[in-house]
Amino acid sequence: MIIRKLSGILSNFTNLSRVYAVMVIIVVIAGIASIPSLDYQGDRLYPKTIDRDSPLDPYDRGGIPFESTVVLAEYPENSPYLGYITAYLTPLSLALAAATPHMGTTIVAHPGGIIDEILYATRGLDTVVETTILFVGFAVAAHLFRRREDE
Amino acid sequence: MKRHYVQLIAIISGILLIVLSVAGHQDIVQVPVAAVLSIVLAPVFLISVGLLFSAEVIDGDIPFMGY
Amino acid sequence: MIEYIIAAMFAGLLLHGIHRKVIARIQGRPGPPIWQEILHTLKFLGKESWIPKTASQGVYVAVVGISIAIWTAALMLLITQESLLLLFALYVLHKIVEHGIGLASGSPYAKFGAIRSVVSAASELPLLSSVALIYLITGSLMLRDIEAYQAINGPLLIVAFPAAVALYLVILSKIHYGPFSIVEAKEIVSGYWTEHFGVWRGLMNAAFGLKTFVLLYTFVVVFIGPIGLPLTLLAILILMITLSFVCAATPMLSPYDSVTVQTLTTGLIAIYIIYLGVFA
Amino acid sequence: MFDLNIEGAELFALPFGDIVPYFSVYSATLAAFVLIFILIAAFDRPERQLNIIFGGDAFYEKEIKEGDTRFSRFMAIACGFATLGAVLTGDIFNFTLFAVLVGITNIAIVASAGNHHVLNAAFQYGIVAMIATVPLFGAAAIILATTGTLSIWTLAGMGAVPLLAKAMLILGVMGEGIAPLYIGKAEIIRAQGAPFVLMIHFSSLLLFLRVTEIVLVI
Repeated sequence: MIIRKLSGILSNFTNLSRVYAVMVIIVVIAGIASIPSLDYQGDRLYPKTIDRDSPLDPYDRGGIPFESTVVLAEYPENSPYLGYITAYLTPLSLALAAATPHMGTTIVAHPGGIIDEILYATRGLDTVVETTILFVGFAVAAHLFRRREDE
Repeated sequence: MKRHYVQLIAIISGILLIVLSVAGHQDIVQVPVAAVLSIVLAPVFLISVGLLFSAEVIDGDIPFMGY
Repeated sequence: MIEYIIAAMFAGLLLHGIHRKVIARIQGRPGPPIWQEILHTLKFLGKESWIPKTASQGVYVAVVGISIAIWTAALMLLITQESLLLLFALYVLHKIVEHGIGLASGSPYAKFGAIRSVVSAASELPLLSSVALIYLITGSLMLRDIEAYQAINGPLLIVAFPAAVALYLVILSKIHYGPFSIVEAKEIVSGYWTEHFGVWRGLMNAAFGLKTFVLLYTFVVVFIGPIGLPLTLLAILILMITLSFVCAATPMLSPYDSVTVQTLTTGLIAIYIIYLGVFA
Repeated sequence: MFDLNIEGAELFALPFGDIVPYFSVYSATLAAFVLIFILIAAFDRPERQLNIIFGGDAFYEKEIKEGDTRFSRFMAIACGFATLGAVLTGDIFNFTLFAVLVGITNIAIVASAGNHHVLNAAFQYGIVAMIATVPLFGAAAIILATTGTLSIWTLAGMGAVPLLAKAMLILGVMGEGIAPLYIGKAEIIRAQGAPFVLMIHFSSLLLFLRVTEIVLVI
């Protein structure tokens, strides 16, 4: 009987990932068939133009340092300092940026460089959760390692 | 747990439940508010009444741990 | 409010009693009197009670309170005519009560009941598809809107027949002695509530009576519509008797088969919903 | 404020930049339950599991190491807070992150179990949870690409989200919580320590309830 057979497969947990993979494959195949009906809406959230000549190359969102710049957010009323953080450079990083066009990442990474506003200011909760996931991962690994030492 | 303590909880939550019910019907308290409060109070009331019932058997304190 | 809670509890326990009586009559036994479950509950309330030493005290007591709170909340939802989705959520949270009862005591029998209850986690899925279908048809999940819809367009039972079947299956899987009640099968003593005795058992009994009443009431309100209290109660009684017939006539399925049956039903209804959403 | 006829009235919203967690009647009820269970996991002592030796009338009590309990308790509380976040958040990407956090803490709860069978099941579960991140984040990406936003507030009632994204979101949560793929979870629950292993199933059910709401709303 088909029910008996199905429950036989489902009741063995070594088949778990296989069963799940089959479900993912079904959805993905159906999804690929439906892709032509989807249209891309890139204009709403966090648009970005990349200026390849800027010394802050991939991170440059434009704007004048110590002034503000135009950054789009879903709820601008919740982020009153929108645009100020991205345009923030200390005098040292300003000098670095003016001196060389090859230090983009370095300038961004050092204190007083650009903070990616979209990630840290308007979507701060995301970064908190992401780091928490990492920490939990480390905690589990550490616990398992120490447990082996105990025995 | 002392018996008069349970008795007190039962009486207070019982009275509160009845008051809430009356107030809900008379529109003194809004019905959703009365409903939420009764949801919180109902288990307290029922468990304490149940414990009182069972305390009759062994009169005195209500034992909470055993074997 | 409290008067509704108490009345619904007694009504539900009476329904349990009728359930047992009908099953017994179908199987050619005299059966217990229909108020047996009420007497049962009152008797349990008067028994000496404590908490087993191996138990996790907090969970052991809290699940009793939570099960009462969940079904009181469900009753209140019906009274205030709130969202059907929330009722679905409470129903799913009832699963937690089952696990909680089973896992709290440390007894292997109760633990088996709890594991079976996890295994049958799929039994909520038909309810999910039923809720989705109702939303697709009425465009709202608030009970008041569903009633208004039925006042204009007639009972949902006809339009949303698969949803009704799904909810019927859900109620069937929660009723005692049914084909899907693997969590309290007799080979694991009393299943998940083996170790809850005395007051705890009595109160769980009362909460489950409330649960039966609320589920049946929901079925009538959602699929037949507002027909007045006496007729609603009659409909509930008829529904309960049909359930008893099913329970009396079917054997209990083996745990995994019962889950497969429920999952397949859900799958069929989901396909119907997708068909309805895409092509109609 | 969005007032859809799905989950009851809006009660309260908490603006965190672009992520706006909100309490409706529905999510507030779920959040209250999560809080109760976090309290239970934080303060309750674990059960002491009894093993019966079948064929005789002997039974023995399994011993629990203090250190293992501490780790499980910590992870159960973390799992509770992750669930709370997933229940309350008003942003799809944020929700997927919380779902992943729930998945990883679930494995962490049973990581200290000594039973081979339980650990094998947890291993399988971990693999599925890893695969599940693909449809989960894929759904968020598709939603952002096709609608230009991730906020549930903006998406609510628009009906702009394609069916594919919804299906992938449900599939992803199914993988993280293993809600209907019952067997993995059931074997994991054989591990001892009532309030902690209870949290595993609790979190996955709540994730499932929440994703139901999201899929109906957007």
